[in-house]
Amino acid sequence: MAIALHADVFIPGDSPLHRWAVRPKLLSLLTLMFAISLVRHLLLLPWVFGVVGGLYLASRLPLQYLLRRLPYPGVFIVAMVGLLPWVSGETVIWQWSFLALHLEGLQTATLIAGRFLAILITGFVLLGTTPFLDLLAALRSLGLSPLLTDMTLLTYRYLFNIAAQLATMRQAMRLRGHGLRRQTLQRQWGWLVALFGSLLLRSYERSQRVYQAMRLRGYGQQGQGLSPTPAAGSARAAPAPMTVLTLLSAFSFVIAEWIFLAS
Amino acid sequence: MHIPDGILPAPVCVAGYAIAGGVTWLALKRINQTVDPQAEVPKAALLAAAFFVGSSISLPVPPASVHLVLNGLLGALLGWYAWLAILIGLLLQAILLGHGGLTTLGVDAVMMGVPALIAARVFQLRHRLGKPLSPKRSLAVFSFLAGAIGVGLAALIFFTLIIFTLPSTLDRSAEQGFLTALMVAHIPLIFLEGVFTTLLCFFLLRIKPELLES
Amino acid sequence: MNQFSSSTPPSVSILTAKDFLTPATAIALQNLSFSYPDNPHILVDISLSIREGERVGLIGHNGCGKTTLFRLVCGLLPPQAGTIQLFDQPVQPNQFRSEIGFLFQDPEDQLFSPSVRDDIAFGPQNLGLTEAEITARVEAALELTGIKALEERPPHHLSGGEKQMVAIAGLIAMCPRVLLYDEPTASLDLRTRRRLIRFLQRSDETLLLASHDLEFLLEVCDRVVLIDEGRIIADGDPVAVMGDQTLMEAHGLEKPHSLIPHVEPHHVQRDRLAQLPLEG
Amino acid sequence: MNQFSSSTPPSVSILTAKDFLTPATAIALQNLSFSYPDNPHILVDISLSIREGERVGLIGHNGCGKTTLFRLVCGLLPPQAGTIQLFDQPVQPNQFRSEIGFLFQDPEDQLFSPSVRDDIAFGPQNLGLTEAEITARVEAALELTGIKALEERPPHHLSGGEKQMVAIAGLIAMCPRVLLYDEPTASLDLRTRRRLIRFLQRSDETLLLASHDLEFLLEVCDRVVLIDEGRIIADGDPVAVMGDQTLMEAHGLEKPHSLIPHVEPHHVQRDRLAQLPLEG
Repeated sequence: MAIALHADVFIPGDSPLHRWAVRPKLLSLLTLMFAISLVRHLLLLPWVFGVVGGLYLASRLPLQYLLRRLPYPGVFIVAMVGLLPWVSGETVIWQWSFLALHLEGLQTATLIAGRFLAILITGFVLLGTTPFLDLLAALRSLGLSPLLTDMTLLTYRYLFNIAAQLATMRQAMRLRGHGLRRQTLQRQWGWLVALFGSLLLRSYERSQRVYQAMRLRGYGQQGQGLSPTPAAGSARAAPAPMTVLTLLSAFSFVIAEWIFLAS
Repeated sequence: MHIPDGILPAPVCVAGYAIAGGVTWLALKRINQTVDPQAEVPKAALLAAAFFVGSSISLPVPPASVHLVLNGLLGALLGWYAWLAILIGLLLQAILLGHGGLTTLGVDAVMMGVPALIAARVFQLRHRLGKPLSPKRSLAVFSFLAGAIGVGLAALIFFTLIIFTLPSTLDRSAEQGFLTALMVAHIPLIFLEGVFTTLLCFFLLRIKPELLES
Repeated sequence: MNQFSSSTPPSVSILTAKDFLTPATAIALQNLSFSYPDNPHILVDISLSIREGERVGLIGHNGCGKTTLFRLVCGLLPPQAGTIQLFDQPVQPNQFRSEIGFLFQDPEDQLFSPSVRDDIAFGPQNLGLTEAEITARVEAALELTGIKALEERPPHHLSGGEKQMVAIAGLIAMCPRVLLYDEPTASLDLRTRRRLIRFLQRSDETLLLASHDLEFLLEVCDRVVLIDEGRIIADGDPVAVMGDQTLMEAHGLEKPHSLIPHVEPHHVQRDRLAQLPLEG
Repeated sequence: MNQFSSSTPPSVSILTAKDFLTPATAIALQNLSFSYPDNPHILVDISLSIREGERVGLIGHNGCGKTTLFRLVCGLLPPQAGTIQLFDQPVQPNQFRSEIGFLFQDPEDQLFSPSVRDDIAFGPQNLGLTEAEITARVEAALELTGIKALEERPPHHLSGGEKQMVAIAGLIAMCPRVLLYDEPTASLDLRTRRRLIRFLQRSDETLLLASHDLEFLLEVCDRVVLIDEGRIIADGDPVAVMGDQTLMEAHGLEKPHSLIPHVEPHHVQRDRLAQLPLEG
């Protein structure tokens, strides 16, 4: 793949965040993310970062984890808001010929980038302390359709496989000189269509075999499906204070936002 | 194509989740009405994974290269399952790559998935509207339309959301003009997406025609 | 189980795996035929009876119908003519029979769960067992296949040999009475192949093994069936069938080296100089 | 080519495949080492020299470093220490060298075009040849591999053995001087395996074959290298290396049956009754 899949999204540990039961953790952190997306005043950002930073510290995830995962989405946000200070707003704070930096645009860009960073870190805290399968089990227990969880599990399971297949096929192409010389567009497109088509085909054929293997082991007998079982040792006591604190913080953003709005 | 966290105002995110929830309910209802819904699950799951992986292939378009979105093709091959595939693809993308967002998951799913479902309908129309044409020509026309409509609608939703929710000093009419300009600028991309979808459908027609008959 | 193999054919109808006295007929095929649209006469009028506890090797070159036979026996394909009985119950297409397990050629196809333990538990869960029973079955299968150490690992990170043992454990956890193995040694190195041979030699179930690895079949099977162009050509003692050079060569096979008497070493005196060099 | 094998080591630097007099060194590895982050010491201080025209078998159990060695030699991986020379030119990671071809274990990994003909033409097209030259190369490769009849078929529809011949034809069309084969017999039946053996025995290129099929290597190779835990354990005549039972068993391998003298048949007297039945 263009971007290596992070198979090691989850970092095992024994922090309060790791010990937090998955269902309240998922719901509290999602609430927090939505509360952050409500923030529209720059003044609130330090408080938001205080809360999010506190969570990150409590999760005891290494700083390295953040630095490793941040750049890719980071580039995207910079590309999206980078233009704002130059095109949006009235108060010019810096000017050079036709280029003018506007205060309002800069404020909006900072706000958006700040919200983005805060939500992203909250997401990292959630994903870094919860195995993906536990997350899926929690979603299932919250009423997600078994058809959808089965499909998610199978997609996740074979994703790495198919990514490896594509990588090998591209290596084989390179060893036969692919990319050596400029080729006509028609040829290049023909090859890539065939490459993508073959990848789809191999996946389809595998899916037929996988389905047969599943059926021979009783898939569809009891309507059970591929229930995601939480990883061993993850069903620990819930530190209720984490839930209360997170929800209170989320609530504080909403209240503060409301007070700012009223004033 | 996706909108990251933090850009959209919270009500839009919530509305995105609400619509996505509704479509998911509808898709599951339709899928459960089919003869053997579980039989299609592995196929949809593995093709979703293949799409997710395959979208990393960049196509040369001198002087640059583009990554295709392929939601129209996904719709054409998977029908209602395309919605689930997109939902799962976006979730995995957010988790494994930090690409996209958790608060904007609903919005992103609507942006990619609803056009995919429309493309699926369009692709199915070839059985009825395509009759006057030869089978190959009808496949060419409707696969092109499916590919073009999938990405075209997604781009329209994307730019509309960005332009009308980002605060700026532009007035409404200027924003609309800007939107039109952006869409016009994307016509070549929409065209390429249609061409790729057609070429791929012909590849599958030759090698595995049953994949086109979902 | 072999101590019973000389007794009379069975008449008892349903037996559990443990308390039988005469070996039941595990699989009975009667005048079975099958064609694919693009490939007629894949199987032609096959009749075959396999007693419980037998270990039968299927030999023949690719496309001779071995895999089709397996798919018919476990109900993945409907026969076009003839009947298939599994323990005196006819096999209905698409009906689930927990008595039979099928090891696919590529273990990757049947390890679809995110962890080894989940994968082994998949079958028992579908049988609707209680949590305690599921755990007991998983533990027993892990133990028997010797992969207890791998239980928390995701299957896609394992080596080929480990994957295969996990796939076997997944079948064993269903407590099948018949196991079908499709080319089980194809991607194994000699060490894991030897481990598999030992495992199969100790195993209790009725085994059907399709393989090109004749030495492997010689070590595991007590009966061999040679199939060519959809018909049974020979059926009998492994050494007798595979040792018959004329028969083997007539059907695209080679007599295994271990059955060739060594009068003189037959590889050493290859005359390379006599080979005509080809133009590259 | 073998008639030169007794002559002195080469000193000539660059030769074309056709007009040499002394065999050049095709591959020279010097103190090569490689580790993966999760798997250190995949290859440890490997030095190996292979002359043009040699057919070298690599043996050792899975994970011993054979595939890594292949990937290093064709530049898919950069070595962490040591050097690799291919015809007196160092191999640069990711640099394309048309002199070398690599047959992957699964032929599906290297077949993607909608027809066999297109697939074989892929390499020559990348080399920037004219249409006439491409056609000539494709025809020659179809001829040499005996798959002329398949040229219009999609490779996706072929059998395993046919797919492999197409993959080989795709490599041959590049006119390589060295070919690396990774487990070429793994999924072949005896008939296609025999065809591959004949094909390789007549082939002109320098061959490196990694395989668990020792009988196959005995028939094709004139030299065998045994690798274990990333080190070269033995290097020499195939019969001498593989016939050394102590050596083979010490490294998880088995002496091939064709090299075992037959005093008495060694499979027949297995004592099944002595085996303890296990609880299912």
